[in-house]
Amino acid sequence: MNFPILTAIMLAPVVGLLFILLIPEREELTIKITAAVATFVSLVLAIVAYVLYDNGRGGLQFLQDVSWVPSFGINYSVGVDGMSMPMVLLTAIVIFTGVFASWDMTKRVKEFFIFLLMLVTGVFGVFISRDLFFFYLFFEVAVIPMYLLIGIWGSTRKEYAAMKLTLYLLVGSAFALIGIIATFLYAAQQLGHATFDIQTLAAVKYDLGFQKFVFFLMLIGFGVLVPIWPLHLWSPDGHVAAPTAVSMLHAGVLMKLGAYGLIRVGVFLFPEGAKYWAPLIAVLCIVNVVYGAMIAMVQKDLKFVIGYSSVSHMGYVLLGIAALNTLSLNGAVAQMFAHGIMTALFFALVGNVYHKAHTREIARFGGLAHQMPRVAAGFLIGGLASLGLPGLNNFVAEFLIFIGSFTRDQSLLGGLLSYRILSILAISGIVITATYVLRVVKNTFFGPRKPEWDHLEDARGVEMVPIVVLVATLILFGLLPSLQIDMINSGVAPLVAKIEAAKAIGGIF
Amino acid sequence: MASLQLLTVEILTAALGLGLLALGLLVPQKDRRGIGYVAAAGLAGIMGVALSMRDASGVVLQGYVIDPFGTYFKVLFLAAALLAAVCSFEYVEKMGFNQGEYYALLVLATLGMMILASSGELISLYLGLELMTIAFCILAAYRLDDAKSAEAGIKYVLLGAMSSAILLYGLSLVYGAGGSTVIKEIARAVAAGGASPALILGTIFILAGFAFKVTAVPFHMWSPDVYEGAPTPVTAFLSVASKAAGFAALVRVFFGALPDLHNFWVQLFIALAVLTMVLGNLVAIPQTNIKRLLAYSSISQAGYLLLGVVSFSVLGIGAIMYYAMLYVFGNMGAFMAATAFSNADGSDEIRDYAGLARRSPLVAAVMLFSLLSLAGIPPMAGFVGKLYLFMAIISRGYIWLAILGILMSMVSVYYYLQVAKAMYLGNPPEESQPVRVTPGLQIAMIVSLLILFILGIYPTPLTNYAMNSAVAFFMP
Amino acid sequence: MTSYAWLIPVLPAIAFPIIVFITRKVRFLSALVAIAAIAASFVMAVGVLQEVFLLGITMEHPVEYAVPWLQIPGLLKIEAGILIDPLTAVMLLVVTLVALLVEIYSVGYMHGDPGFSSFFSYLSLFSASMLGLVLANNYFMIFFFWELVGLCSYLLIGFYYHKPEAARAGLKAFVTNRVADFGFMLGFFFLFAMFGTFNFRELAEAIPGYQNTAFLALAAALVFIGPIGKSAQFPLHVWLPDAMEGPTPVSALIHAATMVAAGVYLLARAFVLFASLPDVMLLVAYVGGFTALFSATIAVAQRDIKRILAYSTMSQLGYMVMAMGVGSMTAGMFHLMTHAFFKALLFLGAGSVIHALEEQDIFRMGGLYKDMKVTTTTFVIAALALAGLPPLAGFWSKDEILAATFDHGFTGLYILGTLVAFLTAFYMFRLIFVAFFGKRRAGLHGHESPLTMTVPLLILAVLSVVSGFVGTPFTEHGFSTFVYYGEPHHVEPNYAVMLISVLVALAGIGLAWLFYGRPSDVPERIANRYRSLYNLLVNKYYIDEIYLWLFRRVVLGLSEAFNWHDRHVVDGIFDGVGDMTRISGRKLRLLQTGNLQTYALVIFTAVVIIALWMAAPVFGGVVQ
Amino acid sequence: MITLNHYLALGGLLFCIGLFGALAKKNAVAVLMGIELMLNAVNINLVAFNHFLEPARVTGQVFAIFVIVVAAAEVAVGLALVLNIYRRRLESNVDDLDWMKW
Repeated sequence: MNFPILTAIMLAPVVGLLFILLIPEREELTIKITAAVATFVSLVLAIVAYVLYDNGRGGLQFLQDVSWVPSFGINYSVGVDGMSMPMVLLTAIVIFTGVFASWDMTKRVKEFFIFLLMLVTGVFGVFISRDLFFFYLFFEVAVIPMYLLIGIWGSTRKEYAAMKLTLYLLVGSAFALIGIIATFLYAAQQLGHATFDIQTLAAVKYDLGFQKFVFFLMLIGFGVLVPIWPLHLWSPDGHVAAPTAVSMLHAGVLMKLGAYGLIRVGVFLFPEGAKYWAPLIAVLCIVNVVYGAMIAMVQKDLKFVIGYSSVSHMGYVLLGIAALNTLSLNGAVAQMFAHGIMTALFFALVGNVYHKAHTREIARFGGLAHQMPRVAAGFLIGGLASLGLPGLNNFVAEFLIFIGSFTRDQSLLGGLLSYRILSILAISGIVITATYVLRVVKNTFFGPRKPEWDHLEDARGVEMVPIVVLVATLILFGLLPSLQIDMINSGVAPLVAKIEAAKAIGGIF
Repeated sequence: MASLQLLTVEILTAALGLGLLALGLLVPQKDRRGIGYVAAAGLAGIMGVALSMRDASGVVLQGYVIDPFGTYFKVLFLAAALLAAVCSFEYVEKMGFNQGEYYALLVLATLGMMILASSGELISLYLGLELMTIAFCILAAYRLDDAKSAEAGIKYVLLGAMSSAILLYGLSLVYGAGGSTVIKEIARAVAAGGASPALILGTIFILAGFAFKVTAVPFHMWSPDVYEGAPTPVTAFLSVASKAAGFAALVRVFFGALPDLHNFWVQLFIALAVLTMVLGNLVAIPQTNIKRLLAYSSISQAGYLLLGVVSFSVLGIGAIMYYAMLYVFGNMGAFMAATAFSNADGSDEIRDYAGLARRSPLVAAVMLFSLLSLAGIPPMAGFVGKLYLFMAIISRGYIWLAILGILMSMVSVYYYLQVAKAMYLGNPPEESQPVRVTPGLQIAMIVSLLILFILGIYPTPLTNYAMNSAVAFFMP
Repeated sequence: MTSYAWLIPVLPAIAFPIIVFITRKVRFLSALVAIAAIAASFVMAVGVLQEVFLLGITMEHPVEYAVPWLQIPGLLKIEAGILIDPLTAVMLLVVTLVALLVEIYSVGYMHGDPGFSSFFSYLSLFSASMLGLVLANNYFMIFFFWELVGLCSYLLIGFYYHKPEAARAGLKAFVTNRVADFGFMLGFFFLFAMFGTFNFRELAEAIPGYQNTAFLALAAALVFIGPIGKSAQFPLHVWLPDAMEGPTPVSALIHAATMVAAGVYLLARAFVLFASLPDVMLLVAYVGGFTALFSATIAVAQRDIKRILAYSTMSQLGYMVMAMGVGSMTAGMFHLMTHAFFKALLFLGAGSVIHALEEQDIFRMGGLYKDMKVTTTTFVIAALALAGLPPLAGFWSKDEILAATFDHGFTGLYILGTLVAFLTAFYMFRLIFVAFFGKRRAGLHGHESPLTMTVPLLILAVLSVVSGFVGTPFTEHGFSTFVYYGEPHHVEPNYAVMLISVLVALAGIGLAWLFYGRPSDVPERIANRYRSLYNLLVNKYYIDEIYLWLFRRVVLGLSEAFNWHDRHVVDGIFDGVGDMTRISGRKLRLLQTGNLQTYALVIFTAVVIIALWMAAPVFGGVVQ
Repeated sequence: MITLNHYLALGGLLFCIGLFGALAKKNAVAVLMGIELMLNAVNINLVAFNHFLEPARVTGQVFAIFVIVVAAAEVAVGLALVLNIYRRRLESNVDDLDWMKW
């Protein structure tokens, strides 16, 4: 396998971007098609890589190494393991569908797709990097296009939201950067040579105090992106303001960068630090789940509902990380994937409705299933995925997280609290989720036909692409989870081995 | 003769400067635009020469040091001067007179910086400094028709002279304490004699003098006013090159003459760095004039560069060198975009940038990415520079300083994005024309943008150059 | 045949996408596909039952087939598997048969509905899920399908989505069931935490030897929450009456015969867990008994034909749960089976009436027997079965429950059960006398339904009569030696119990005749006399209102508070930091006065300060 | 006996006087004169150091001469600019040079 497939996945959008730069601004259709082709290439390559990935062998595959800055041990080294491969696939699916969800974009089309492709390049880059320098570099590359995309093409307090999002993300990443530099320097001292290679860094023995400190930095840095409570506020505002494709990418993929970073850099490099801070994460994630879901219940704007639902759902991912065992980590990664697809579906549909109705206020809708049965069906399926219905991808993920954290036998706060109690609280989230999701479905799509919305057309043609692709993905991995979990487990196994090998230490409380 | 060969760059620069002066007198008024081209070509040529002798080292006349460190900075000054010259073509032509003098002063200021960066001896250091300062005083006040420009000039000349006096007083004390004006000998004397009150006091005065040049808070106060008033290309040149020269000299003096006192002066630099980063960034937030905004931003950049000094390590010097070079392109890029805009619209107000992305995608993009580089956002080169700086500082254990620095650079994103917001989110005013940019400026902007991108993604060549030079400086 | 049993749920499952994607436009084909699929399943179910008999598959020696579905080596093994024992076989037969009849019936009932094809696709999906639930060999899979039947219930209750009540009822059903599923899930999580498996057989082997019964009891109680929701037991019963907003065939299939019985089925499946825990059994028994009485009393005061039947269903489910609680799984399952037939019949009959009249209030009907002979006859047969008159099916199964309750020493519950039997007979015949007999009301003219609807009625009527015979105390090798827990035991006839229940039923019918069978103002007088009690019953003990209050005031109130907190406190803090930064910038810029002498002064002051700092040891200076 | 310290004290004093002039005088020309005094203070230092520390060499003296020359150039530029301002605003009060601030 000499073909650098991962690099190709990442560069396909760049090539598309360069082509778009050359296309005159008024050739809007050509621009869109170019973007679609570029992302389609990424998608196909990602699927090929997903299929070719050898679960039995596990570990990092499709490796490619190019020496970059030798004096600092920086290499352009890419590769995917069982955790990052699904993320790459997720990104490819979401961006591909996102392009179609933006098909009716008419404002400054050229710039839009340029920034969109720039953004996605960064996201791909993070997931395929094995080198911490490139990891961080790509991580940040995604931020600024996001600002412009939201600022220019957004809605509802877009400038405020764009700035808020950018600053939250950047401040967060600042902490992560400090952590990364500290790790690099520590490791360079221990190893005697400089390296940014994650695997090599993971082999270094960091002392406990260092681990606690750096993991905390990582927790803040990546936690903002997850988003962990109380650093979550950029996300509902950002989701609401962003244009459809950006919301999709943003909630679908960008939040996963945070969780992925937390696992890949935080837990993997600092298992003892992770053990120390895990109880804090566990407690905060309950706030995420329950508080987020309850807030979602009283939102009046469709996008705010989904925005807060993301906060709530990412809480599950955090729970999976906090529980630090095989099942829960498998679940966390699977949930990242499943939530990405699910929330992308939601945003695609809401975008569709908003584009035609020019409002997202739930109270103004009602009975939309009459005019838009396909959208209603898609939304319902998304909702069902969201509430964890078996047969859809999210169920498997949430189930694994729950059972993983539930079976973790560790008491906190001197026995006042335990992972089991926290898991029970988190599981109660499925009830709240069902309530708000179905309430929204009911209030938006069910009920008597409103003539006011008779002019709305149902999704058709290219608009169906996102709905079909995303729903199919949810169902495929929902019915055949081993397609997904076998791969994820091959990536989680070494991580868990590392966690288990780490000293048993008490948590923060 | 070997020693004269080492001086090739300086001699050529001096010759170019004088030649331009003469040319300005000889060439008829209408053809004077050509002088700019000559200057640019000359600077480019000299840069080639400088690059070709980047590994040369030696000492001329006991006190003038040619080493990779100095040559690196010379390349930097020449690059900045070249960009400033290209940037000036249209701007100066609009002013309508004395083009020969303008370019001559530009080149002579460059010569001053070169001397500053290379001098291993206090007298020549002072000479270089003054050559640079006086040339800049005139350049800052060059727009005779503009009261702001005159005010900038007089502020610069008076405050510059005061700071020179302070520096000189410090130099005199150090001379007294070390018994010599040659930096190496001073170092030897300090190592033998330890810290005397005169030496400490001298150090403080020298520090104040250099802090003035590198616009470290609280010695920065001249800079926003001068930057705002001076002609835009001059501001650009002043903000990058004079600062870099200040750092080069600062490193030479403090690392060369006073390494044994570093426990003492590092504390001072920490205080300066903190103040500079915080104040520069905070005050930049409410600015509405692009030049003033960039002035405060460039103050804050000095704060980051000071981190490299604080780290007192090879990595720190390398980081300063790397960052200073990127800073040239980043800041010059922003100023070139500002120049292009002011050539077309005659305004420096940020609100007038509304919708610039529609009127000229290139100018907007150059401005945006230059600012992002200044903010240290990947994949722009500024990120790598900041990474090195923070690495240097964290490797000495100053994690809190690094956190402060990074947080402050995130604050800087806020005000940089205010500019981006105007350019990309705003709508162009009615009946606005596309912004027309001359080909020379266009090329310069694209080149500097490309450099920022390339060095951000593939920083290896410059990293190696800077780090090797730093190593050579630290362990000759 | 058993090795192909997995096809039983798969066939309707395949019908679902076929209808959705291919035949949706052609209504006739949609119905055909759905019916063909379920018919095939029915045939196979019969085959399975036959094979269970022939091969001697018993409760102790079930057959299991499984393929791995999700595995994490060493930690988690989830199988997609089927478990076939007599219990499964009986359930398969009941479900496929009722489903088949209901689908045939629906061809007539749903004729002309714009959602005809979707209706059949949902029914197919439901059948598939329900059959999957029945066949599941582990807790995970049962939960999987448990949720899916809940989904179908949601979709079908809200089938008339343009009606706000229907949409609301669907939501209510789903959310209420979610609460229950939450408990159920925790329950089997506890089991997993204790035993590391979800598999029924493995658990059955491990549970009896487990020492920590407190933990086990907790797990069992949590698992029991599942049936409380699904089988509409108090206090999670509120969704079932509202579920009547769905099309009537749906009420018959899902909310009477099969899905609501899934809770009882789960209790039977998990009986090994409960059997060893007397405390939990007691809880089960009393929840069941209470629900039986509770809903029977409500049924007495309702006017909507479907709601009466819904409360009746709850009440009968209460019986079954009580049977489980007193330890007689056989009786519970037996009643489940017979109830499935006659309750489906009642609903389909009611559907026939509604189809003809488009009216659900029994007091606006009357004299229907004249126009709807078949419907009336079959309805009365079913009502008699429900009331428990011999020799109809309901008599035998109910009698077995009462006998078991009495025999196991639950005298209180026995009396309660007998009281419920009386009420059952009373409210059913109240319905019959008011709706089917008496005078015709103005403006409503019934007509007999088409054959597609009446034929299923007739078949079910036959079953309502004969299905009880498989389990009478007089039957050799009957139901009790087939479906049982522990040792098969033949129930001896308890003539006293039989006699009492017959008398009680007759008394109920008699009272109904006295009140409603002839013109009378007695009911009204009683209602007026005991107005508050009457209101309590009409308003279903105000349970809905209490829940609504809890949801609106407490949950939504708390949510609003959180929302406010998020928007103002959390956001306020972070925005405040941002504002502070901006404001400090605005203040700090004032230092820059523009006066060059100020600048110079600052410079010199700074130098002096530094010099002092360095000179004075107290400030950490270096110069001593 | 006049020692090095006396000279240094003189230099310091002169520096402070010059500084006071530079800070307190409102006329730009006067400010320039103050600065000249400060530079002269430096010159005294230099020459004194040279004399007392290494009388064999003339480094300090040379340095002082350079300072004088450069100061002359500085003043020339300074005066030219003051003249320019004066022509434009008809005054040379430094307090009024605050068009650019904040």
